[in-house]
Amino acid sequence: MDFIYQFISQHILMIYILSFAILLGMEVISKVPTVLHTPLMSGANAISGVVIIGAIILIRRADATDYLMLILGFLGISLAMINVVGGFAVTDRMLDMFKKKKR
Amino acid sequence: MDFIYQFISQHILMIYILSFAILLGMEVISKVPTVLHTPLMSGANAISGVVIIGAIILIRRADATDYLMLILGFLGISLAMINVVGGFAVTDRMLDMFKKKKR
Amino acid sequence: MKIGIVKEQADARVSVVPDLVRQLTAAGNEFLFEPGCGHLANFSDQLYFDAGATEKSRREVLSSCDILISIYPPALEDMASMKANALLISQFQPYFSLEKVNEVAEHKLSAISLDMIPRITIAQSMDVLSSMASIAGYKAVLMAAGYLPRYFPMLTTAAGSIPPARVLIIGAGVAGLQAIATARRLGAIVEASDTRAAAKEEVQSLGAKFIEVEGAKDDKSAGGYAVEQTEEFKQKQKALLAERAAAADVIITTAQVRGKAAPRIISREMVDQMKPGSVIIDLASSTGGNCEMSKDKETVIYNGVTIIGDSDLAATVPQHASQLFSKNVQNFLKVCLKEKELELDLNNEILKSAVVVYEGQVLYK
Amino acid sequence: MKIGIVKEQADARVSVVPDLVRQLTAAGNEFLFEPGCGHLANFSDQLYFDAGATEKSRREVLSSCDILISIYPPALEDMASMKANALLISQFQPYFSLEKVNEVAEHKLSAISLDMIPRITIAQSMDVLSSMASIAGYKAVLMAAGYLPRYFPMLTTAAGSIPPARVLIIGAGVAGLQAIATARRLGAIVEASDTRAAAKEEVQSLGAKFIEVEGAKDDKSAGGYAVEQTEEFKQKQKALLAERAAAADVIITTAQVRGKAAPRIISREMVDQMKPGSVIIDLASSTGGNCEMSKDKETVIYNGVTIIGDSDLAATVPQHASQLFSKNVQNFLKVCLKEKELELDLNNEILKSAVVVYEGQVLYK
Amino acid sequence: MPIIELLYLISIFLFIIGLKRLSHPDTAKKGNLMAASAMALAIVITLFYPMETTNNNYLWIVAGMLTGGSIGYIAAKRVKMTAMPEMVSLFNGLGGACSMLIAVVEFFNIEAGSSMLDGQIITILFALLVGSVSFSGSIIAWGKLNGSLRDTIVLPKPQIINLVMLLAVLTMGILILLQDGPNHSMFLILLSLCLVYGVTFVTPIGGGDMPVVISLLNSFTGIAAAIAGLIYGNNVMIVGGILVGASGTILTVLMCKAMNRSLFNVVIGGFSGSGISSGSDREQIVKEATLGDLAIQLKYSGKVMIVPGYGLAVAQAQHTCHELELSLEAEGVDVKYAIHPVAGRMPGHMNVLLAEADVPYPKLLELDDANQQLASTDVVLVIGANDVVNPSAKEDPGSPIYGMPILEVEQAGTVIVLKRSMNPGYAGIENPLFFGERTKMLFGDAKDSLHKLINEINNA
Amino acid sequence: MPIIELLYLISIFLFIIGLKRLSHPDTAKKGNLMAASAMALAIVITLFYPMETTNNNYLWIVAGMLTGGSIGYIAAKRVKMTAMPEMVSLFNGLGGACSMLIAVVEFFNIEAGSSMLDGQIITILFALLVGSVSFSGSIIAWGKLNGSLRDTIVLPKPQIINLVMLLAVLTMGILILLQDGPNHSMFLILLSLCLVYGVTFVTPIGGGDMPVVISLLNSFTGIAAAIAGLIYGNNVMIVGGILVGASGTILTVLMCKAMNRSLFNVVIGGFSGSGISSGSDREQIVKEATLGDLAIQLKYSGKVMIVPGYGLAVAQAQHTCHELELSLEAEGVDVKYAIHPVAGRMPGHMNVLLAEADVPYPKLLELDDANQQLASTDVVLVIGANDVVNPSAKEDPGSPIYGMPILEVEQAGTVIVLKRSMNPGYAGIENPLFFGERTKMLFGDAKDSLHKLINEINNA
Ligand SMILES: NC(=O)c1ccc[n+]([C@@H]2O[C@H](COP(=O)([O-])OP(=O)(O)OC[C@H]3O[C@@H](n4cnc5c(N)ncnc54)[C@H](OP(=O)(O)O)[C@@H]3O)[C@@H](O)[C@H]2O)c1
Ligand SMILES: NC(=O)c1ccc[n+]([C@@H]2O[C@H](COP(=O)([O-])OP(=O)(O)OC[C@H]3O[C@@H](n4cnc5c(N)ncnc54)[C@H](OP(=O)(O)O)[C@@H]3O)[C@@H](O)[C@H]2O)c1
Ligand SMILES: NC(=O)c1ccc[n+]([C@@H]2O[C@H](COP(=O)([O-])OP(=O)(O)OC[C@H]3O[C@@H](n4cnc5c(N)ncnc54)[C@H](O)[C@@H]3O)[C@@H](O)[C@H]2O)c1
Ligand SMILES: NC(=O)c1ccc[n+]([C@@H]2O[C@H](COP(=O)([O-])OP(=O)(O)OC[C@H]3O[C@@H](n4cnc5c(N)ncnc54)[C@H](O)[C@@H]3O)[C@@H](O)[C@H]2O)c1
Repeated sequence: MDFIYQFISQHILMIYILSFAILLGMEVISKVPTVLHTPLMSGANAISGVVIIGAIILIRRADATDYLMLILGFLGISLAMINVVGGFAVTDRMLDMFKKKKR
Repeated sequence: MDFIYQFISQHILMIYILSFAILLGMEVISKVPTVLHTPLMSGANAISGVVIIGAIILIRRADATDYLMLILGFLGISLAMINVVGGFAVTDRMLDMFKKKKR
Repeated sequence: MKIGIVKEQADARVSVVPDLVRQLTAAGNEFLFEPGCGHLANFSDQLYFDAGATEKSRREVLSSCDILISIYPPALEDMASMKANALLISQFQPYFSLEKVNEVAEHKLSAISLDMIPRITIAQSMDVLSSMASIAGYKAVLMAAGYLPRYFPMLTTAAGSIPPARVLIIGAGVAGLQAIATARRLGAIVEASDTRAAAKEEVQSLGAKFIEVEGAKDDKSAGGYAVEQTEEFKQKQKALLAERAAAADVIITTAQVRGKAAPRIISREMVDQMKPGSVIIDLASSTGGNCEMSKDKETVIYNGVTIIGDSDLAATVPQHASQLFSKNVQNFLKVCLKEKELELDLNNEILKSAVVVYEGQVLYK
Repeated sequence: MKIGIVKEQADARVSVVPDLVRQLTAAGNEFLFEPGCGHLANFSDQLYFDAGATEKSRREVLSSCDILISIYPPALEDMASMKANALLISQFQPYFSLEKVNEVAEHKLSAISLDMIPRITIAQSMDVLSSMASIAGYKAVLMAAGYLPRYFPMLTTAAGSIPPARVLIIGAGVAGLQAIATARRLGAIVEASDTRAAAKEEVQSLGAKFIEVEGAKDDKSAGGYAVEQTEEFKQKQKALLAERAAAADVIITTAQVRGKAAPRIISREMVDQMKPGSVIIDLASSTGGNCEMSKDKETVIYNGVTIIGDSDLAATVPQHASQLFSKNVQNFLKVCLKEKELELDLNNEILKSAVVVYEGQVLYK
Repeated sequence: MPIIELLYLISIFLFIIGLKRLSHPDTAKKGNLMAASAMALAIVITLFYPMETTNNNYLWIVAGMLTGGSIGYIAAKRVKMTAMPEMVSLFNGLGGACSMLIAVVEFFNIEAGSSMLDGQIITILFALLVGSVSFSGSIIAWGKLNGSLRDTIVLPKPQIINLVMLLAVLTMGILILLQDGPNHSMFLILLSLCLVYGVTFVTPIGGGDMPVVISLLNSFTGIAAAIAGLIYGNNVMIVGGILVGASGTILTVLMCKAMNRSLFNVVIGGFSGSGISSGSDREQIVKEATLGDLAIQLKYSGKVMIVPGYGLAVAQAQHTCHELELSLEAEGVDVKYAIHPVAGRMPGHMNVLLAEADVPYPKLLELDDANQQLASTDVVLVIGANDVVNPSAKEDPGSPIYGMPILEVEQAGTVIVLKRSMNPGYAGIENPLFFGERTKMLFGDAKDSLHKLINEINNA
Repeated sequence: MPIIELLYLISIFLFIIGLKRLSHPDTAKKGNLMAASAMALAIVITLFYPMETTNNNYLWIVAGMLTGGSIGYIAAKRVKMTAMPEMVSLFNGLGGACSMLIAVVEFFNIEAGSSMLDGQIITILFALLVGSVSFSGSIIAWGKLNGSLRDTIVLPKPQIINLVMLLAVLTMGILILLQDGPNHSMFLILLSLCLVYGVTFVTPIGGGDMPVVISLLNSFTGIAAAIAGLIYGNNVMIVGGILVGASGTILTVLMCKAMNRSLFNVVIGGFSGSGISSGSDREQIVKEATLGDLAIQLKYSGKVMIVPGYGLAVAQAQHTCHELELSLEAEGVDVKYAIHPVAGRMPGHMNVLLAEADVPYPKLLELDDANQQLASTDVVLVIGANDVVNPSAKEDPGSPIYGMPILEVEQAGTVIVLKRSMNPGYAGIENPLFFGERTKMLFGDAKDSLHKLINEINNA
């Protein structure tokens, strides 16, 4: 109990931020038309590749000789980067069908 | 410069919160129909009476004998309370015109 | 006042229907009618009795009434038997022929010509020209559809497709507009031509196409009526219309220029180019016709094209035509019949134009 | 094959138009026509020549052709001059009278009755009943509007308001539906009555009101046709319709029961209740009429009501009627004329019903 | 006090959702209630959470709340519908005043000799600035709206005055910060300067622009509350205030847009004309309607009468008109058509059009019936008609159409006229209806306008 | 590092606006670009901001980025349109894997003997759980979609298995926390359990529900990223991850709604049928269209052909249909009508209706013309027609309508059929068109459906 209590007091601002981020995340896409579900999912998926930041931090912090760490970090960056680049690129392709016609 | 620098580092989470609150505030009302402008303004005005919280804190903290403070606090509470109660009540009246008809 | 009506001599309409009779007798007037005057328009004598009218022989009606209301002016012998200074309310068309007007003057009678009421907004409820022309336009289309050996509407059927009929309307006045509306209702493709500047918008406001001929003269002072056009314009119009006429299944012409013979717009060569079976209805035939070959009150078949000259189509819808005419009269009487006294204020804008003979004196100029 | 047409004896239509002639001659058939056969429908002899037909005298056409196509069956003397086993394609209406069919058999000819083609989706393009009834329905409304002394559409004018005409349609088959559509186009308020269950939705699909009489018999096995109704139903229908008829300006009746006399639906008492000037058009008059007072091919005026009995209104739109009829024939010939050989496969669903006499033997039952 | 903060968070959520709901007509009432509960929750939390000092002074608090609450409630209930905007302005000013008071008190609480270059003190000064400008500005706006202040007070070169005032305020603020300790007299001078600034800020702005200004001042009050929140490190104040600040700003921009003005024009331009163009010298004012307003007005009315005229025909808008009728009926509105006998350019012109669009006959009323029903009609929609609704036919014996019976649309609650311009109709005469008190014009091609209206109705 | 944090804030703003724009067709492409730039910004910041340790290992980073970036780019460019969903699923799995990796590394970084009951460690375990479930689950979904895994693998009692797995995972996690220091073998067991849990979670769910599951897993990945962000106290990871988590959840719910399923049914119910009802034993599947999809498909197509039938007449939808035509034309779509000779119930039935609605004659195509143009048509809208578009007239010699010429709508890109039910038409026979690959049904009264469609088009 006390643990939780303390945790909350320490991170109260973070909790605010998280709550607001959740609200914003929900609010911002609440009116998406059905046909955009897949592209939106794909775009959101690319954004979730933001975990790459973690992998970068991990590597930057790692010992230059700690090869296990470096390899794992390299792997992490590669995986996340596939997610990011592939995700945005695939979304872009999906969205080609919404190109405005000349009127 | 240094002052600002420090201020920002200290309050970075608060800045996040404020930014998000601004985004939310804008996002949430971005599609209001013209005819609701006045009631919405009125409702928002009532919410701005949240400053009453400050007046309450002020009084609660005040010395029980510091009559100047108490009177000023009393004044603050009264004014803010007019804003709050009057604001919500007037908004409610304005919104009466949107009562759904029986279909 | 003694107000009377007699049987029209060559018309199925009646100038006053029982509704108006009821109003007039209620106001204290005496109303006389010749028996059978409303029969052709489906108003029985009984209805007139019920409305408070008195049945009289034709002679008696004529000789005793102060006001005689009719669709067309009475014949010479009828006028002869009338009281001096009696008032005739009818359509004298003085701009077309002064003969009748002079006859009235000779018999020392007064005459109000309903067709002379100005075409202004306030007088619209008395405007017999409008109400009759409207019927004529409607009926012209029905008649054309009746004569045409083809369908009007487009039909896509298992036995092949029928294209919509093409209808060309010349003159988009009251009759022309009503014809446009009716033809469009029946599914035809409608085009119209007119010289007045306002006509274009009016035609389009009914969903039809306007055939634009440049250089039309438009005279604001003509009180809404068209004016005669230059020779150059006529040539241009002819060339353009020849093309449209060749494509048309039905042509309805209504073009009139007040006080002049109707403009000749459809020439023999144009008709030569038309498809056999096509139909032309010339509503301007009584003033000479818009079509070279049309004969007034006759149906001519030329080269497979049926050409009907009839300016009196309103008479073929006698019941409603009478009702509308009578209502126009009723509205008009509001101007000159206060309770049961006649008040012909010749300064009144409407009466100024409408009273064409006053106690034997021709006022029309 | 020698295929021929002669002038119809009492009809403005022609059974084969030049378009079809062109197709038949191109396929190697010889086509003979009596001069003037298409004149009344606006198809000149020249058009037939241009399409590859040969002009022959009536006698010659009759005596030399293998197939004779006509709107109505040829007269006795015409049949007499024909080749043995020649094929007549026409409308024999055997369900109504077997007389003609027997004559054909006596002359040892074959006969195909186009009106016996089953009313199935696949045969719709050959269905002369539909294409002709459709014209009749359209024309009936135009005719009614022509006779009515009143306007069809509603008009709010400065000279008073005209209420929309009320049109009552009895029998919402092909003709009835087309009549509904046309009357609605002209702005009338339309009500319709029928006994088939599907009719309600069909009537409403044209924006008209359906008068529902409960207890109608509907026989799915009748191939879409109506069946005779019980006495109780007839009484109910009568009561309801009497009310609607009294309010109507126009009644158009199209009710038929195949193989039976047309049902009597509009009685004298009903007509007595109608407003003078109203119009009844009885499209079922040839089979006895739906109206008690209607006379086939005659116009009767009863008590101010005009009653027109005419089952052949399609003939009054001869050009398009001929065109559609001919197209029906063309589609039908696809079934039995392969290139230039006749192939009457009596197992074919369509031919099974349509061939009523085969080489002198009556197949119709 | 995590529990407090979490409760505050709930209150903030309620504020946000309340605001969101306030921006849609169907949910607005509930949204208002929600925001009110959020406020109640925040107040209750603040009243009772444990604090270092124990002398809670609840008596004073309750007294203040009762006083303020009852005044506010009674004022809100009593105010006339038409006077609501000024009431809102007044309320808003009081909110600002409270922020101002807090700033004053907190400044006077600063211990002598404290360092002035401090975040807390800057915050206090900001609270003072924003709160007092909002206060005095709102009071001026209130006065202008209720007529106790003349609208036409014209300050010479208002932009320059405002610039000077702003500079003075800032300079004074910086001066205070540069002192060695809290300088009370300088502070009071600053206070006065701020109050004056509020006055000079609002005074030059015209009456027609007042709603925009109130909205702007409202967002100031929100910001002031947030700044006051910073003084106490109170999250609900901060976030609640910022919410109002942000949404108030957006709302202000939206309002400007709706009036076809830019915020810049309103505030800096500060011209004293109104946003509404006045017609002729006879003081005739044409009010232009906005689509959103019309849509909601139509949607929420009980009975609508459509008066079609020649313009309907010209625009070929019959189908669109029928569409509107159906949309409204789907909303439960009773829609009728009033057909004038001479509407259009041929007898029965309107009948032809409306029949084509399949408008059922019983919906068409003739002149007399229509005139009888007009008094009980909420909204009249005049679509391209002009002469047939010209009241001078009734009122002005000199008019060329005097005596012609017309559709007496002015009897209805609101008249909306759809036409392209102020051009006269067939008879060529001016139509006083267009300047009527209850008339609003929607300029543009009728078909176009109707289309937009339908769209708006379906979205609203 | 306030400047870093502010830059991160900008990146977050870009993410938010990007997401917002992604949810509207007109702005989606730009939104995607915006989100991508946000990501680039975040990466650049992270790469270069000063850190305590100086061995930046940039070589490794660049190598990783180049490898991953090129693989991702090539995969995205090469993938077929139809295989995109599975590609997204794969990508998503890799993102999850990265979180998982981070968790593993950070756990192994914990110094022996540290207290385990610590926020940081709990966070690591959570990151492991969510990341690995998302990873293995996505891989399964990918396999199912690309067909390498059979869809019909049925686990016995999947709910119970999942419950057991969840309990096992939680127990293991708690056990780890109760140790005196980081227990690596227990951690690896936990990792395996989590991976297996991902498998058992997705396996029982049917192929038709895969899009929903991918969306759900996507929101997991977002949450995993956010948790990983907590480990490093990195705000852009936290907020970016949470944004995806929140919007992904909402999106999942919306997708379920669009398919008329509940999320509960999809996940817990886990039945292996598909969300799409299969018709008869002949494996005929009727695809129901959603309004939103149709609206956008229509709006963004170049050429639309409307095929009216008896149903249009029954619904009296001619005016509404014309309205749709106008709405589409306003969007620049070329709209035509294909009129079949026997459509309706009387000769010329469609002509009467469309003339009433004022559809111009040149827009009406006859059978032959229409059939020629259908191949170049993007979308065919069949409104209440049935027999006249029944391909068995062409293909099935046994059909009673064999030989009748029909409108060959299957040639077009997409066929949308508006009718109330699967009932046959006049001829009483089944219509294979309705089961066609490119056919979608929109059930309901035609007028109603058209109304909704117009509304959707005007809003989309
Ligand atoms: N019914 C008949 O038989 C007949 C025959 C002849 C004359 N008249 C006369 O015509 C008049 C009829 O009265 P009314 O009220 O129907 O018509 P009106 O007085 O002529 O007014 C029509 C109005 O419609 C507006 N308008 C035109 N096109 C428009 C468009 N596309 N979109 C929106 N508005 C449009 C015009 O204003 P903007 O230009 O500003 O848009 C005009 O003021 C009467 O004066 C009557 O006497 C009637
Ligand atoms: N044209 C003629 O002269 C004529 C005459 C007689 C017969 N026919 C025959 O009629 C048929 C015409 O083909 P068709 O394709 O036009 O019609 P159809 O084959 O009869 O199909 C009409 C379809 O419309 C649907 N529908 C009915 N009401 C609806 C509503 N309110 N909203 C939405 N959909 C509705 C029905 O399905 P749901 O019930 O599922 O909604 C039905 O499947 C042909 O078989 C033809 O032979 C034609
Ligand atoms: N009270 C009113 O406000 C009122 C009522 C009815 C009619 N009007 C107006 O009165 C005017 C006359 O209407 P009308 O029907 O009696 O006209 P009309 O019978 O005199 O002529 C019929 C039409 O033919 C046209 N025409 C003449 N010469 C032509 C030519 N060479 N080529 C083509 N067209 C030609 C005329 O412009 C007119 O439109 C119209 O402007 C009408 O709008 C006004
Ligand atoms: N090939 C096809 O698919 C096709 C083509 C055309 C018509 N049809 C169908 O054929 C059927 C007959 O059409 P038709 O026009 O030749 O019919 P018809 O001429 O035989 O009869 C006309 C109408 O009168 C109705 N009727 C009969 N007795 C009645 C009574 N007592 N009261 C009221 N109404 C009565 C009938 O139901 C019918 O609708 C219809 O169902 C029609 O839809 C099918």
